Amino acid sequence: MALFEAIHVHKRFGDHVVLEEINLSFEEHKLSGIMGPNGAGKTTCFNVITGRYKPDRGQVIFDGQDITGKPPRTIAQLGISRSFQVMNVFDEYTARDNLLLAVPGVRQKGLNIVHDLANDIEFNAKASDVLNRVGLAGKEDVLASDLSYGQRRALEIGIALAAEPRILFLDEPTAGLGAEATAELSAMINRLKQDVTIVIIEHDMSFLFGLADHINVIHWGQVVAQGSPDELKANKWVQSSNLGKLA
Amino acid sequence: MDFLYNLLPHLVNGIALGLLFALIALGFMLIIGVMEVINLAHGSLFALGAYIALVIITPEGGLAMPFLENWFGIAIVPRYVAALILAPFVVAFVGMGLEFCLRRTYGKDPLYGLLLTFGAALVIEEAIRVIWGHGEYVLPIPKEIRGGFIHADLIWSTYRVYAAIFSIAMIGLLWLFIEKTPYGAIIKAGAHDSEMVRALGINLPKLRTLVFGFGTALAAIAGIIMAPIWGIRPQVGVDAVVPAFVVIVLGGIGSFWGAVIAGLMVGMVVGLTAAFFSDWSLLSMYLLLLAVVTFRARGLLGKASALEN
Amino acid sequence: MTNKFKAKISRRDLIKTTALTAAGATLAPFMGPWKYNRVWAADKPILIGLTHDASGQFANSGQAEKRGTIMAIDEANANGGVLGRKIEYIWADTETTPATGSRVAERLITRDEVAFMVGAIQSGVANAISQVCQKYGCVYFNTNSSSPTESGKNCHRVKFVWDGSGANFARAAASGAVTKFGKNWILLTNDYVWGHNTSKATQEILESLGGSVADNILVPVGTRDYSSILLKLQQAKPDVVATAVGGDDYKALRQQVQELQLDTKMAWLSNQLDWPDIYGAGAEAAFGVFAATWYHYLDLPGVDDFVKRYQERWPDTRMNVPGNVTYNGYVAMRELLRAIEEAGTTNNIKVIKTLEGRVMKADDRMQHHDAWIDENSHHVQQTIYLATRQDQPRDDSDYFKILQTMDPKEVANPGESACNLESYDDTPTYEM
Amino acid sequence: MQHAERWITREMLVAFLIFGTLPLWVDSVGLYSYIGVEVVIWMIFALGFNLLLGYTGLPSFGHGAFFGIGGYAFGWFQFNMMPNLWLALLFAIVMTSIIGALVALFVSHRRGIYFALLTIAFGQIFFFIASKWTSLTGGEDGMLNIKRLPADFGFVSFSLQDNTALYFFVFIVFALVVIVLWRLTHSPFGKVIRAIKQNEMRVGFLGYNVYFYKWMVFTISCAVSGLAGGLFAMAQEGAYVQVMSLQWSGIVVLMTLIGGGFVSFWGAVVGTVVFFLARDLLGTYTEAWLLWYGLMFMVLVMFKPEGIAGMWQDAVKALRRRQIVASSPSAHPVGK
Repeated sequence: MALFEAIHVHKRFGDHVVLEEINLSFEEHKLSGIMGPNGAGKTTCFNVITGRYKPDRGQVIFDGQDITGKPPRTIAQLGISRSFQVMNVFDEYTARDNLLLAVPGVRQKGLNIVHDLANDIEFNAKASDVLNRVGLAGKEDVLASDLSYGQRRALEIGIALAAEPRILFLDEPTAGLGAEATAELSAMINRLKQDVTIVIIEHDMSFLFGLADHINVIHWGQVVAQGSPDELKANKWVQSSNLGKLA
Repeated sequence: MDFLYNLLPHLVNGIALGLLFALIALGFMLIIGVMEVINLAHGSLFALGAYIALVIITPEGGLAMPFLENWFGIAIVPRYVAALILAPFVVAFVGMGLEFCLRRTYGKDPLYGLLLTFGAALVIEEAIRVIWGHGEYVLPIPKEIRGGFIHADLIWSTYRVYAAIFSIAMIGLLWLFIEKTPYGAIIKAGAHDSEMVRALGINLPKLRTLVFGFGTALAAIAGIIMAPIWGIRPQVGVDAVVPAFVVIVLGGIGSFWGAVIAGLMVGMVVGLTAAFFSDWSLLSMYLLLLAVVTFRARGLLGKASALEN
Repeated sequence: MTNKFKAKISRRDLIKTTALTAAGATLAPFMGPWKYNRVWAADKPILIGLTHDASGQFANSGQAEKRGTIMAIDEANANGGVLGRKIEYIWADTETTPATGSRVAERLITRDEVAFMVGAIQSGVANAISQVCQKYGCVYFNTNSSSPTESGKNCHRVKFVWDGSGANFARAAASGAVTKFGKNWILLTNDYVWGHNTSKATQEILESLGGSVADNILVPVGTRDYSSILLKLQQAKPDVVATAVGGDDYKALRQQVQELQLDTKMAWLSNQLDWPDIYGAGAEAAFGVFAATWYHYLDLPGVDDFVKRYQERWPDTRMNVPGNVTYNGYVAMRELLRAIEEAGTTNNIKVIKTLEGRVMKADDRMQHHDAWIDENSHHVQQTIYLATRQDQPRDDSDYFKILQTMDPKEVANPGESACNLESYDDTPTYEM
Repeated sequence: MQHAERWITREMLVAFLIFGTLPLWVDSVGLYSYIGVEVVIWMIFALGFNLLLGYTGLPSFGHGAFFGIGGYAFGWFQFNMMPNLWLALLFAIVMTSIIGALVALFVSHRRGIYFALLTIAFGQIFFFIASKWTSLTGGEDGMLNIKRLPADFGFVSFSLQDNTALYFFVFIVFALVVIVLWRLTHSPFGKVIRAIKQNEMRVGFLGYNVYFYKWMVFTISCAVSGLAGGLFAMAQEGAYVQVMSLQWSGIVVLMTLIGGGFVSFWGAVVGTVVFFLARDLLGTYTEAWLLWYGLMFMVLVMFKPEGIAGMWQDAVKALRRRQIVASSPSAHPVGK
């Protein structure tokens, strides 16, 4: 059974149907991708399954538990973590503080007003470890606002990762990155996928085809094709569309 | 039946009051709807309008210069009309100056706009104190709109009839302006929807300045109309800005008819509670606001707004 | 340290000792030389703190009484000062706000070190100031606040109340009105101490005369729009509307009543009509029957001269004749300075004792009867005039027609027995 | 040593030294002890308020209400229950916390301008209730004759009648509030609320119950305001309704922002001092001091919303940079 499933999910905004009969399943220890052209409903799909919006119909199941319509904090507490397409780091905090905030142990101490976070060895070690993994070693004390664009992207992923997720959703991680940075990111995700189940939204086909084990293609709010990168390359629909040319 | 009969005059009074509240809120609504700026200086500009009208209408306002003797010698009707036209222009200039200061806050947290206009409210009110002193003035008005009549249990002051009709006219004019003119279309789209504004080939900074000037001119007009009812005092601005903001939040930000309906609702609630618990009546509008906003966060007819972030 | 102030230590000593004990004895050498060992020269000016409102509801009245108190100080200085010392004053705006009054009083006493304080329009402010003054023993003149409680339950040993009280005015106005207009009354009450207590006094007198109160409508301070209240009056149709509404609120009320000609439909009785509240509105605005302590057309010696002196001293003021508020400020300040001279010292307890029971001659005060300061309530008992609108004005400042002159004894308020002054021993003493 | 620094910092010691000795020098700079009492009380209020504005990014424009409620609660308790300083202050804190917690239920789901608008509405409601409920609050006249109760420690009791004694008392309370709030803002809780200010949605996606945190911080802020209000009623020997008005609620926003509450814990303290000095010093020269103060505020919002503390931080940063440059000439080879 898949770790994470979306079954018959529908979402409308007013009269506008954004998602229609979406069925997705993400296997544990695999890297899955969601791709499709701009405006296809990819981000909305992400937002629905990670709790930002409530679906109008359908179910979202995580590890056998129904999480449909649960608030983001509950979903996050279960071990579902996500990054954002628009940069969502905490600009006034250092890289370390950004990550500390995401560490579940810190969250459990959230109402503790005497705990000395700055000198907590265990939590700081965790933060440093994540920084290493996303390639930000040595940037612990730099303010997030002073980091470069690519570094902020990495930090964005780091925050999601520091939450110690069982499944990690990344929303267009390559947005705004140049070729070199994209390659670095690709290498980083390749390392991460050893430990974490990952789901990525992308419109950069080559990026996704190089990484993913399984890809879902969304268009006009529907899943139009599914399969491994090789299967998709053979898919007629994909070939006939623009997406095929990219791949 | 008797009860209802007794209630009727209060209801009528409430509607009249509601029209006035709507009038006070119009300029506030325009600025908040188009620019997503909460202009807390609205009340002070309202007061400033009344003071400038005072200057134009009577020598007591401080313009008692020899060469103006002829002006103050003429009949009051033309002086009053002149005030009603000129004072809003003067205040609009002050408003445009404020918009110039506000430019630095565009693109930042809307909180900065709120804070800046709060500071401006303080400055304008204090400036009024420095120029005109602390005391209260009475705005002279033409005989034609003074006096009153009593019919059965309905007492009615001529000025209130005039003010109510004036409010209806202003609401109508503004509606025509928004619905029937190209400027209105832009305003309706909202200057915050800058993509559309640019597509229409409009100079966005200029549009913002004009809208702000227009909104503050409306504040001044409301100030002049309310002056004979509320008196002219430096702190009268607070009495104006608070109901204005209640009306806007209640009606929903960005909604013209929301503001008008909310104005009427507030007026009726205040008027009717005045019949039974007169000293608590002003509280009723806040309770109404809370009741509505608890269930409808965006007010009666509100649209989504960047201010929610 | 919990003991109350022990008597007979000077205020200066008091500040010094407590500061020292609190700061710790080791710091004592630092405290001494700077300030407290200075000895005032005998010809050091006597400093008086003026607490007249310059903003808020009673800004107009505050400035009117300020003109009166300053006139009295100027005249005293022109005559060589008091005890051979010059009189100086320092003024602070109390903003018609009790919290500000409190702070200003603390500041005037502890920082500016004034010897006496004068000035009040609103009872809330007067109260806040007098609380602070009592703590330091600073003699304080409440010049124009006429809440009966000022000389009743909120009286203080250091406070003297110069205006007639709401109860005096009610007594003066109510008796005639019941026989003349009818027994069914509605009260309009400004929603604060002065209004409440004045209306209460009116109601008591009315009921003792067999009348009844149909309704008591509370008017929030700052009310400008009376439409719903006037509607209620029109529906209720009382014989008499007795108002205890003050300041600019009253101005607005009168204007709206007049506009709707409600002044012809029912009798309007106002407790007191302060001159700054009506000045500029014209004689026709002075409808109804009301009380006053003084008027600039009283047919008495000295009045004309006083008006002239006022006009010479304040040529630029909008209010070109003095009214009751200015008058109260003037006579109060004049009496304070005389009392200091007579006591031969600025010692507060001696000045208080000079003032208590003091009789002031009618001629001297430009009133019809002798006035005196009640020694148990510290309230000046004085002539009250009943007046109405002037139908044959002598000039455009002539608004009132005096209907009746009431002896202080006729209008005395028995409610002042509620006053319980602090003992002399509980009042800190000082000399400046 | 490290343990001590968790509770007491160098800045604190400086502040405590300045304010702890105030009665010794206040007269010689032309001020007076009583102004010190008011300043310190307002600093407590501003520190509590800044938990919302500066730390959580929630602009409350109705906080004067809680300051006022604290004063009434303090007075009511000593009149009707028992005249004990500790219990009366505790009651002021508890009452404002309860009322604040109820209000927070309505406002903690909102942010930004909508939060500001709702707090204005609540502030007005409490202002009206306080000015109308004459039997409880004394209405427009205020609640009078509130006593400066003695600080009774059982074995020894200090009278606070005198301004200097009262000053030392409020100073000690201030010091305690500073220590507690400093710890609070530097704990995980403080981290979370500052993160909420920066990006509320993201905090929710990290598994935090954002509404609960906002509710909590609002309530704490109200409790501190209530404490300050109780002390203020004691200082003034009366509780008055005007401090609950929109204008006074706005003035605490002004103070906090001018001082630099957005960027510094001490911003609220600095801002309060500046406000009172401006009022007392400018106020003696010109009646229009609030005009100049308002203009200063506008300029700050336009050009330096980080306020005085922000300018200070910039200056320190610039100085440090210059020192680094000066001490490491090798970083800039000569001749280039």
